[in-house]
Amino acid sequence: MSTGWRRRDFLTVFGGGMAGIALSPLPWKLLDDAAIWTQNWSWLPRLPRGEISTRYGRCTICPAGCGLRADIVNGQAFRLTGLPNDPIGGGTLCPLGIAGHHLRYHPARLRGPVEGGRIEEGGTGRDADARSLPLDEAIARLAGWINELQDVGASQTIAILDARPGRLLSEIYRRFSASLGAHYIPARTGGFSSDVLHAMGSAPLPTLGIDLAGIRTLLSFGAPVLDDWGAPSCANQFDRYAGSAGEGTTSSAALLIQVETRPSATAQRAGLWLRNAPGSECALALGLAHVIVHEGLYDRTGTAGQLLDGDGDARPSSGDPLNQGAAVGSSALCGYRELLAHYPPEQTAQLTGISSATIRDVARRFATAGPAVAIPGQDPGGGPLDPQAQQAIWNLNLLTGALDRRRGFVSRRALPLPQRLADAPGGAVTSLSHVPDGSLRMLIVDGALPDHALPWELLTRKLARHGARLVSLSPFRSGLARHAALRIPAPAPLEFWEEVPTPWDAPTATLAIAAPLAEPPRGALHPSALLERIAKLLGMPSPGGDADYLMLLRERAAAVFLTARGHVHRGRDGRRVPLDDYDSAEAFWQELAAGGCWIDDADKTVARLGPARRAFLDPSQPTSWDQGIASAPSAAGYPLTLMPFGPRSMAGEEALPPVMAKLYRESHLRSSPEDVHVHPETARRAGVEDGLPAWVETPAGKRRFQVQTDPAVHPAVIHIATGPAPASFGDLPQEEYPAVLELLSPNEKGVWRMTPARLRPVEC
Amino acid sequence: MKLASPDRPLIMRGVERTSLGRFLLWLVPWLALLAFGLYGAYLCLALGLNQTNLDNRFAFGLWIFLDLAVIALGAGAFFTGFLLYILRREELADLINSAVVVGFVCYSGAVVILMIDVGQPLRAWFTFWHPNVHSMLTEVTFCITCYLLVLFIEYIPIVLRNRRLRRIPAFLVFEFNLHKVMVVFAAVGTFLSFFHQGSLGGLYGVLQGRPFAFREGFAIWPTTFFLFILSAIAVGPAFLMLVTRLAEALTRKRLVHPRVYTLLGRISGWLLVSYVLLKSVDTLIWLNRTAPAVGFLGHDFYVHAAFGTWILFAEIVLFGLAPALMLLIPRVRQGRWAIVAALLACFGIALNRFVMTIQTLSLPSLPFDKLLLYWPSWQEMASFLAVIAYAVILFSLSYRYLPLYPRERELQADRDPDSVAPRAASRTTLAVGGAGAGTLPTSRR
Amino acid sequence: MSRHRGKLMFLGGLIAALAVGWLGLPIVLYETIDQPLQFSHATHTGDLLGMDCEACHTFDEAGRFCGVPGIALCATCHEEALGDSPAEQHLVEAFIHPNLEIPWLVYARQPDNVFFPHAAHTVLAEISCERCHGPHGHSDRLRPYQRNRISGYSRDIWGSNIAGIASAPWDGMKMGDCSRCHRQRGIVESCQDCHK
Amino acid sequence: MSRNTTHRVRYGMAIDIDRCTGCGACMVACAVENNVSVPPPPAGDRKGLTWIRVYRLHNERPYPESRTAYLPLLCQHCGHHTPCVSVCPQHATDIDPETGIVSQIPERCLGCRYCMAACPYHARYFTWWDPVWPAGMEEIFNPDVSPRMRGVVEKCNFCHGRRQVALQRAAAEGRRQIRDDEYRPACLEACPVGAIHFGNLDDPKQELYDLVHGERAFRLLERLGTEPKIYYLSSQPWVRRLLHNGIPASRRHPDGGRPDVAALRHQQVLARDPRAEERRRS
Repeated sequence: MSTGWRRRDFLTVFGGGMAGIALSPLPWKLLDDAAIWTQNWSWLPRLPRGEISTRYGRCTICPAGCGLRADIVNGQAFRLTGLPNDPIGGGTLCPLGIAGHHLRYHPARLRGPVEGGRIEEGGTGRDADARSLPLDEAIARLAGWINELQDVGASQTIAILDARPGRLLSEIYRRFSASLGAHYIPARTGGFSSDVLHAMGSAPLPTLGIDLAGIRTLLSFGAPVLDDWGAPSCANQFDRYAGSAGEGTTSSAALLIQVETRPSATAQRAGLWLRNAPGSECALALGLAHVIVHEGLYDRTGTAGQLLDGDGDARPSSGDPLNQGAAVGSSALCGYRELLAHYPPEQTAQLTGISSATIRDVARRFATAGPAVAIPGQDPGGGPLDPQAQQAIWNLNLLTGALDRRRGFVSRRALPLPQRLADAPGGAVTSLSHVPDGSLRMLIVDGALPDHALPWELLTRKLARHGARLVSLSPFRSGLARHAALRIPAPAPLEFWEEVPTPWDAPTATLAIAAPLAEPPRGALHPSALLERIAKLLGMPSPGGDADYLMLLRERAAAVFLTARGHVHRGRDGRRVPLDDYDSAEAFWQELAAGGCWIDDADKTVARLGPARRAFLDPSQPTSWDQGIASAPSAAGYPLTLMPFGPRSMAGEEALPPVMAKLYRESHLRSSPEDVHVHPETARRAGVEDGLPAWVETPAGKRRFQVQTDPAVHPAVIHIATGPAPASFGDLPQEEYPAVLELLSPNEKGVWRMTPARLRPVEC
Repeated sequence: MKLASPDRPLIMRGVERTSLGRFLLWLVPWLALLAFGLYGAYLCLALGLNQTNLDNRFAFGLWIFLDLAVIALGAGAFFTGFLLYILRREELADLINSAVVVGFVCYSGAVVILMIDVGQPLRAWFTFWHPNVHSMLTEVTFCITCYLLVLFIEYIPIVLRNRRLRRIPAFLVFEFNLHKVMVVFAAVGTFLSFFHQGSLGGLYGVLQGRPFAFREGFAIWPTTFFLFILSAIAVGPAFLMLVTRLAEALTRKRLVHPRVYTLLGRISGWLLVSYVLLKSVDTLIWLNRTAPAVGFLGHDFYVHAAFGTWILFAEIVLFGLAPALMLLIPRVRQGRWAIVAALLACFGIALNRFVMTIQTLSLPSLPFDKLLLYWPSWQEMASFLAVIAYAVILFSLSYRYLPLYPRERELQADRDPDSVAPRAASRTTLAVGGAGAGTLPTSRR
Repeated sequence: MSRHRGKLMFLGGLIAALAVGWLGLPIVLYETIDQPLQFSHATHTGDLLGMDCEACHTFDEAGRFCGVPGIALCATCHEEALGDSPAEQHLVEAFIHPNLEIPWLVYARQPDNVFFPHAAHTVLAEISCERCHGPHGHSDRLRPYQRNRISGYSRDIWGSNIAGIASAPWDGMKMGDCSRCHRQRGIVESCQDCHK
Repeated sequence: MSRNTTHRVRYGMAIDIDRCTGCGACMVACAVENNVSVPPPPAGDRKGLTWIRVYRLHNERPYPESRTAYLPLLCQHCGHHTPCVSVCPQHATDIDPETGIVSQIPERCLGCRYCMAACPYHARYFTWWDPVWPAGMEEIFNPDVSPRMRGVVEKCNFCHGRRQVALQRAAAEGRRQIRDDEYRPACLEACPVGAIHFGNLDDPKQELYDLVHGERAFRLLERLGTEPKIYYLSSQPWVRRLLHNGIPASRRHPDGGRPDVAALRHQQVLARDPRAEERRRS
């Protein structure tokens, strides 16, 4: 073209081009692809693809050990559900268990040993301030520290705190500490404190269980019977056997009487809720006993009758296990009668804030509408009841003959030990309160998620003022691990072979095995293996009898198999199979490893509780009984009582699966540890407002909380959940949530249910 | 003689404009606001709507409320077009151009805000691809998009009438041809606008699950459909009056003939009266029949202190009946109080949109729920302020460089005969009249 | 010449654009990736071995189609090389001995939000594999995988023809293709039938 | 269009408020099952993602009259005038004619949230944040539920993924229908007290049928006419009074005794049981 390109030419070509493009698939195809692109953002996670299989196992996040079914994709569990008819879980899991497989991805999860960064040294307890170190080095470090103390003959300044006593691992801890000369301290389990039981009986008690099947009245002093997510608590048993008797529902014959200051879910749903004045459980129990004794409603044919009717002059037959105690009993019995004389219903009503008519009614109902059982509170956040209150509650059971019978407190046989451990049993058990203050220079804290909250002050009291070292075996860097100088993470729940020993309240022995559902991270080490290696380094005998943990578990299963008692709840279908039907220990083990649960036959031997039956005859410290009110150590200027609370296995500062945020942050279903619950009137008087921040001050310190008013809260009390707050899926939040545990000052008996406190508005 | 601004060649011949420096100075704060708002909008787009204080309960907030309000106020554009082109009220040719620009900034601003408001703006066009014809929002989307296109087309000839652009013959031809079909666009625009104003009302009126907003209606349209149309066309002229008055005040010039205001006031007044009447009837039916039928007693909606009956009174009487009556009284209409009346009316329509959007969502629908309140985040407010800034900037630019008020020169000449030669005035008027907003018989000499 | 100049210009633009749209687009839009291993379906399903599709492409106990089998299944026969083909050699050395899964590029892979129950189609509706997958099961070699650079999908989803005009029943696996067949068979449709 | 539907069902639920302990297992099970993300801490309960949310009901009285109950609230799968489905501009939400399940297709959703404004139950949730998961966690996603992106609405779909899997299993066994026990939503499966019942509302053979036709059953905001398919069961008078048909919070205690309230309440009784008037007269 000689003339060259003109503007018109460009336009023409462009026009043709446009027409051509319009006639080609280009615009539509690009539009379609762009549409698809906007529907598949590249940052969306991709779903796993692969074969899906099913495995049965046990949840080991809390000591309950509910049976679970895991749906697996590419070798990883993606869904956990309960096993039908499971004797523990009853067919479902709690929220923690449902999301248990997420714990592996918790932002506070440790993937290997870490040292330093602890709070005492100005650190934050987070990995950022800490130094990770190879596993071998961490083990050598720990062995070195133990060796130092051994060398100066200070082995007794070492202690191991077992978060979940009763496991085979606990046996290993005991044997390890015995050969080292260190303390073995079990954490508290539910029900009556072992200290109390120990104090009441001259000889060691057999293991106690509660048989709730078919009972008609359950008198609970603050036990979370209906709202504890844990299966082994009374909750499931009571619910299953007796049916929930919530108000307004067509209740079954069973009645739950809840004595509790806090408007807990159990209190709100109980057939009868007695809201007692804070700390008046002991007085109430004595007041009820007063009515029962006064009106002669006690069990006249049983022990109480023998003792009370005989006025101490019981005619003991030679075969009666009480024989020995009767002589001592007579004087003490007078003491008990005298004690009760101080608690007529009118007097008790003043102390407890419950009307005398109600006290009479409840006492009569308890004594006559049997089988009836009274159980002590075990709020996992609030800690145990005062020992004397426990004793008074124990006595109620004694009065109505709820001991040593079906539908009451029973003794149960212990789980057999593997042969190699049975030959040389573990060493002594020390209660935390018996460890001298300021004596510990090294505390090794077991890695299991604790069942109950533990105020940090309770431990610091026991630690030496200078140079005390805390070693955490927790798989997480939260909780007590924040104070640890060295953290050697154990595998997280569902990552290792673990056993589910008998729950504290089970009427018979049980055993279940949790098979791992995922591989632990490379840097995690099971405590049994850790102790084994340290023992080797220190030249000590092997605490596990030269067997690894899995082998020990198999041997325990074999030992159970040898008893030839009981039956197995099969995991996959919930059927009951007699133990005799298994032809080998291996077949039995396979069944257990597939979610099975062995349940012992009931122990038909009676009267095994023997010496403990005399407990009420022997009020150990008569002077303090006069009070009947376990008041908070009074302090001027602190008009309110702070009562912490928490759900079991979720009390404390351990890890919750982030998805639990649905229950805390994204709804107000569960109390956040950032909230303080008060009566609207209390809030008004303190000058604080619903939904706004306020200071909670105790003699131990002060922290900021969000006020939540609730007309059901006792006006003299403020409640704060001890529990952990769920983390986010991302990093841990920069600010630590306000842990009420650091505001608590446990008394000399190790009780922290009540702390004097006051509420102050936050100045703008 | 004033110094010629450097941009003098762009400014219409024969009109007086402030110096470029002062003009830029005027723009600076608005540009700053725009930049700030764009940053807020960027945050919302890049980080997501978590930047807002909207939540699951307040799914709609400040943006939707202001969108509805702005679109109602922008109704002046189509309604003026309708009066001028269809009903032949030629006086309105005085401000049809400015009405188009006002409409354009209102609608385009609203659409931009909507694009920030939706969670997946890149998928917004799916409505055209997979429309659910039963949804009021589909109707709104279609109508607003199409009407924005119409406004854009109506805006083009105004832009092309810029002094500089007119020199390009092709543009002149294009503009001329465009103008011949402008009536069609005005008719289409009117139709579309009636529909989407109505659909915006229907948006809430159809919400069966929200007894506070739900209204019975005719055929598929709830009464709010018609009330929204009526209120929008009633207030559109009032808003135009306000904008023009404001422009006159800022430029210290007379831009339209005073009788235009009288006309606007009269239209607005009559429409407002009928709106208030119908709204009252509708409210009575709703309180006594519609709401109780679904289990809610009328005054249950007004038990919360934040939204007591005062809001009903304010909406209907204070900001409805009062301005309507004021505009109906000729003496008031022609005096200074007309501005107050227009302001009240505009505020009234905004309050109505606020009640329909925010109050509806605030009130609990579940029996155990509480009243919830919401306060917009700075990102939300900033994004909206950006739209205000954009509107001011676009209007200012249009005023400076485009013949927004075709009679400006003439009116100026009337007042100040020395400044502009009569010959020039008549020539440009002819030019404007020939290719401008309709034939202007009144301006021909 | 100059009389037709305009028309020619227009035609030139038109043809160029058509070429871009019809021929150029597929080249630019798709990237071609070779399969990690050459596999001959024909060898396995042919006369010599005569294996069924189901021999390797199985359903699990929940009725879920398992897709392309894992390396373990290959290893049941190919623990050591059976023949002397280089592909088999590669299979044994690169995947079976180190026990690595083969990163196959699946031609028919649907996005994550699609739930496609094979069983409903093959068992209940008795549709043959070929209806959707074509004669893939008799192919002698694996053609290269073509990935859409914008959407990230396999080219098979849209179909081999850039205009989306199906040349065979199995050409194209977009939602429209599913729906067309469903409509022909009178299946009532809801989003949730196929979307998860 | 001919409908080759072999099995038309109307899935629904009955939730026993008197049994619910407020443990929250349903909420967690739902989130795990449906790959629901956890928004970062600023989210709170107003920007959360709880396809099923347990609300605490309180009679607002001090001890000893204080009473608490828990109300699990999920998408009510309205069967008539479904408020959300009718307003969605682009069919991103849909009611399945075969099952009555109201679904949400996040890939189609543009995030306009009109459906949320329309829903009187606040059972629809917007993903305000990009879903964040720690590295590797997508390996344990439920493969049967696609994750959602930021900026869309999501909600309960009766664990529809489980139905698909059940149908798939049935298909593999040559069945076109699923048995009643093959498809159960995750919340039901997780409930430790069996408060949640699920099934076909139209099947008189199922336990659910008796429950929803029993004395204790009612629905939330029933008078809105949206025919929700979730029924609630309670015998507790205060719960029934509180929840029964949309008496707003201000009227929780009908102590005020305004005549119009009484009239409305009477109307509501009639609406539920037209023969109540007869019985009262006789």
